[in-house]
Amino acid sequence: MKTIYLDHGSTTPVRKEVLKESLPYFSKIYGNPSSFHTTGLIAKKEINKARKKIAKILNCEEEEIIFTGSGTESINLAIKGIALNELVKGKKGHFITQKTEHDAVLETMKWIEKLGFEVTYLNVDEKGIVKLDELKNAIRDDTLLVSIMYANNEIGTIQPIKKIAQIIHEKGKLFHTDACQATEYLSINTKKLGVDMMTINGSKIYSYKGSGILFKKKNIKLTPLIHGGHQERGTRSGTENTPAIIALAKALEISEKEKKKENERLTKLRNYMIKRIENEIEKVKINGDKKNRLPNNVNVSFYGVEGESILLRLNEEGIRASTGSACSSQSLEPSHVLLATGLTHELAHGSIRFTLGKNTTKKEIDYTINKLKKIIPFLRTISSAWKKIKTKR
Amino acid sequence: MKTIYLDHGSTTPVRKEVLKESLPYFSKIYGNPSSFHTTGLIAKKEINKARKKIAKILNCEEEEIIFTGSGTESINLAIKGIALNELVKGKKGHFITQKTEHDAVLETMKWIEKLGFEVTYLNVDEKGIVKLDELKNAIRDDTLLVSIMYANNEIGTIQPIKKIAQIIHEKGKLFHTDACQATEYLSINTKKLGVDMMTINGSKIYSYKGSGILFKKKNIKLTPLIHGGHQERGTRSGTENTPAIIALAKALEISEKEKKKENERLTKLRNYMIKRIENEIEKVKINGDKKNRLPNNVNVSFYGVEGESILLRLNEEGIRASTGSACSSQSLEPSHVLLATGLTHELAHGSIRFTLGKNTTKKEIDYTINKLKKIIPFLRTISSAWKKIKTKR
Amino acid sequence: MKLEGNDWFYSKEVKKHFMKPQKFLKNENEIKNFNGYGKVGNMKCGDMMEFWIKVKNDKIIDVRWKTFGCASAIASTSMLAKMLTEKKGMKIEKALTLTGTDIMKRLGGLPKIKIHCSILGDQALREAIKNYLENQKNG
Amino acid sequence: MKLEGNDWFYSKEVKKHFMKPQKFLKNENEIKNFNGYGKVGNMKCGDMMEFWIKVKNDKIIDVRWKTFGCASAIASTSMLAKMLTEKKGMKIEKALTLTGTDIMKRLGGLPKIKIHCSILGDQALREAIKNYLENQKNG
Ligand SMILES: Cc1ncc(COP(=O)(O)O)c(C=O)c1O
Ligand SMILES: Cc1ncc(COP(=O)(O)O)c(C=O)c1O
Repeated sequence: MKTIYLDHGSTTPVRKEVLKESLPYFSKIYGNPSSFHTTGLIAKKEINKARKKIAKILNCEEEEIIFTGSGTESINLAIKGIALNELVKGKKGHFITQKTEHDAVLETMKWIEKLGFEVTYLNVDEKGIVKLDELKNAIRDDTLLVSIMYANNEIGTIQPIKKIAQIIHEKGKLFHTDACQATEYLSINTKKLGVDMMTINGSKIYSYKGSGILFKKKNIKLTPLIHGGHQERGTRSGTENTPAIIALAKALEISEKEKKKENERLTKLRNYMIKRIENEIEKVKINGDKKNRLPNNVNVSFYGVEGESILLRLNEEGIRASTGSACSSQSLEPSHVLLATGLTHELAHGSIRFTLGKNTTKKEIDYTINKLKKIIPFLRTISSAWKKIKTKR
Repeated sequence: MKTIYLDHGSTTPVRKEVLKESLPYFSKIYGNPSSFHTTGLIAKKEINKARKKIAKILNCEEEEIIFTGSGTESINLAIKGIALNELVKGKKGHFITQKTEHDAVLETMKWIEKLGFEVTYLNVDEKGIVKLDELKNAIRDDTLLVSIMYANNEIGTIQPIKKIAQIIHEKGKLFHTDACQATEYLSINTKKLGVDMMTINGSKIYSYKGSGILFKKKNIKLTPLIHGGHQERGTRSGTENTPAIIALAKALEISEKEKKKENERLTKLRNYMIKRIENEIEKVKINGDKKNRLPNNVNVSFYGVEGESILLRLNEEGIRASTGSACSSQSLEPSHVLLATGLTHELAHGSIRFTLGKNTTKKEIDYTINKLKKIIPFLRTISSAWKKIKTKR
Repeated sequence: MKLEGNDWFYSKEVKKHFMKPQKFLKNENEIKNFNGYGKVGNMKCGDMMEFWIKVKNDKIIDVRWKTFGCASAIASTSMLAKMLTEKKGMKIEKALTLTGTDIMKRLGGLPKIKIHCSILGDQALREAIKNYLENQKNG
Repeated sequence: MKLEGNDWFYSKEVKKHFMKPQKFLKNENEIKNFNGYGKVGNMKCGDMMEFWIKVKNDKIIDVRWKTFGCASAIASTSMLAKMLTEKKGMKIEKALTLTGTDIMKRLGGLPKIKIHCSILGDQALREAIKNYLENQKNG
């Protein structure tokens, strides 16, 4: 059976061109970039070239790019790097984020709370957009950093980053954005966005797992999470991961080149999928914002059925998706993102996320819809919840 | 010109078999191991298999293996993980290490000192071996962790790990060892060694850069450096780097199989190189311990000449080595390791490290010695320091 | 979710019952053939189950069910239905002794995290038996 | 060490002078032909330099040197030797105005971290001129 991978929000395969470009750096151009000989120098020069390419794409300076070991690490570095600056001085302070962030942000915030920092978790509206007046009011004199994601990984909602940056900068505060999901499809011009720090994730942009970038304006000092041999200007030690860095540059280059066209293509496909689901399956709810939405994201709740069941039956048909149901996670609570947008537990349990990708075709979407049109009614037939829903609403 | 790579202590190329084994995990078996569908499951299962293989080699349980993004990260996690446990409780405590550690340990220790922890830096003898009675006396009631490396990266000195473990455990304290350089050549049976935590580094064992392992006994709780999606049992979040993990397992498997033979082969080659240098070049000093020494390490100081000059002239002949001279580092001080063994600044400046590897041949060593026999006398001819040395000693 | 080392997320038996559930209520008209009914769980927790039993001479001779829930919830209800009816029915006494563990065993095990939340079947059954007994008393 | 973007760690000119240094003291017997001597730096810092000059009619017409140090130290001394002697010698007055920056320029630049530590040549030269002038006074 052919696999229809509609889970690009979880991770992406490495692009052929990206793998090809970076492959020589495993066993041929393998020198330690810090070594003082030609074998090291050659690696160093390639890393410098990669950094230059990326800086151009991000519209920033080379020294503003820190290579890390994942999106999660970049986020931790941005937040803890600021918090620990204060801690070593014996001081504390205040952070702001919002409720639909990825666990990489939320768990990090929870931890710095344990250290004595205060954190405000802003609410979002029913589309998942942060409330700007709430943000404005939340900023305090001792606010050290605001971290608000660019686009949400579950419902695809795109935040008004420029406006957010403006509000934060009017109060003279710093702004980090988690752009893990946005990188492939939206502008990552840091100057235009007005961000002070931004996280990029290799594993979401057809590049390597275990690779990430933290863009950080050069006037910002961060306490490193990883101390050692002073690589990345001392902000992130450890021998440079040359293949992963070369891969990141190539992946960003390709994504930048194809962004506009791919965004248009996927937006059409996404809208087509949403429309067909809405038209051909009764009692569904599209989660998130239909307009301010990642072009590859379809998140839908099916009344009266539970997400894991749908997921596994789709899986049996070769279709890979994900769900906000508690049943496929470690916790017993359904998606904190869906709940934050005001969804009932019931509908959160019944949600499925499809995230399309560069190889996704209309045919695959049609196949998926056709399978959904069998799976959902069947699960509703055996569901103890369906009859009431069907008749009530 | 053929390259003679004698800098395996800095980094190693990825082994052909390792690359081959892990290559499918970039673009084919690319699923997110946490995903709830077959694409993710397949990746998860392979990671589990790799973990099992490694656990067998380390003689530990699977859950005692944490995959990280580098040797440096593992070390940071081991030390800060313990320190931050206390910090969130508002407590402090005491750490012990020694002066010839890698910067990953020393810089981390310096940082926790800033947070209010106390650190004892033990002395070493002229061979680079930690003084056991000093260690015994240094352990205090509030000592939280002792971190002493298995084998030194510059001079190759192997520490008496079992004895060290015994002393530490007699006082009921925890022991972490940085085994980055030892892994390829020495026993890494954690039970026999008696270590509580141990750091392994992909980039030094013909595996991936940007990959590492922290072995950690399961009763030890560590505060994570990287919070997020609860991977690695919550101790190290971030999407698992499947290719790097598969590669680590394969690399360890091969190294384990070839360890004994390769250790013997390299020991012979190393002794041959040392003997020829001592016999054929006047006024040299072999640094470190001639017996308790990594089989691939030759560290030698040449009186009257400076390391960087030697290094660059060797480089011109295609030979890659490294030096403890300040001139090839970011700092103005020569190697802290050589100084800790009591070497004069002068001799530390004049040191060269050759670290042999799996492809190193006797012919390459002969070629290197022949070049040294031209380079050293020439540099001495133009050296302002040589005449006095030659006549005085 | 902890994986059990097979090629699917759950055991073969769970997969079988999840993909081809047995004895669920296909048609509302069937309800009238049953004389005991139980319902447990709720939508908020992601698991809700209804159970109908047909008792004759203190023996459960047929059952139907409906479940809103994940694969293991569906499979465990289906398995319970099978266990109750496979040997031409089960004595009420014996049915009352059935536990989640019994169902789980027959399913070839479940991931740890699933055990407490998805096996509502035995509870729904107990409710259905209770309902049957009350019906007997009242009617 | 900061790399300067070429294929070697240092500029082409540094490499040339490092690999083929000019006018170093090959033979102790040559010393007697020189009438000024200077020495700066020390072994502890990793750089030590000796400089001999031959002055005739207030003009430096020949030089020799010895250097213990890294590639840039060796190259910069060699370059200084070349600068002093290339146009049939250099007037003492002019030689006294030479700075590390002048040498560095001729070398096509040096990594930042190297600048302050490896260019001892101009200082050694000044010491040698001072010594020459004192020799003149005394003798
Ligand atoms: C928005 C967002 N942030 C951060 C991450 C963390 O990525 P990783 O697990 O690759 O570090 C993800 C990936 O799930 C994400 O979608
Ligand atoms: C003994 C030792 N520890 C730690 C490290 C750090 O390794 P990495 O830079 O790959 O994280 C090294 C590598 O230089 C080492 O030799």
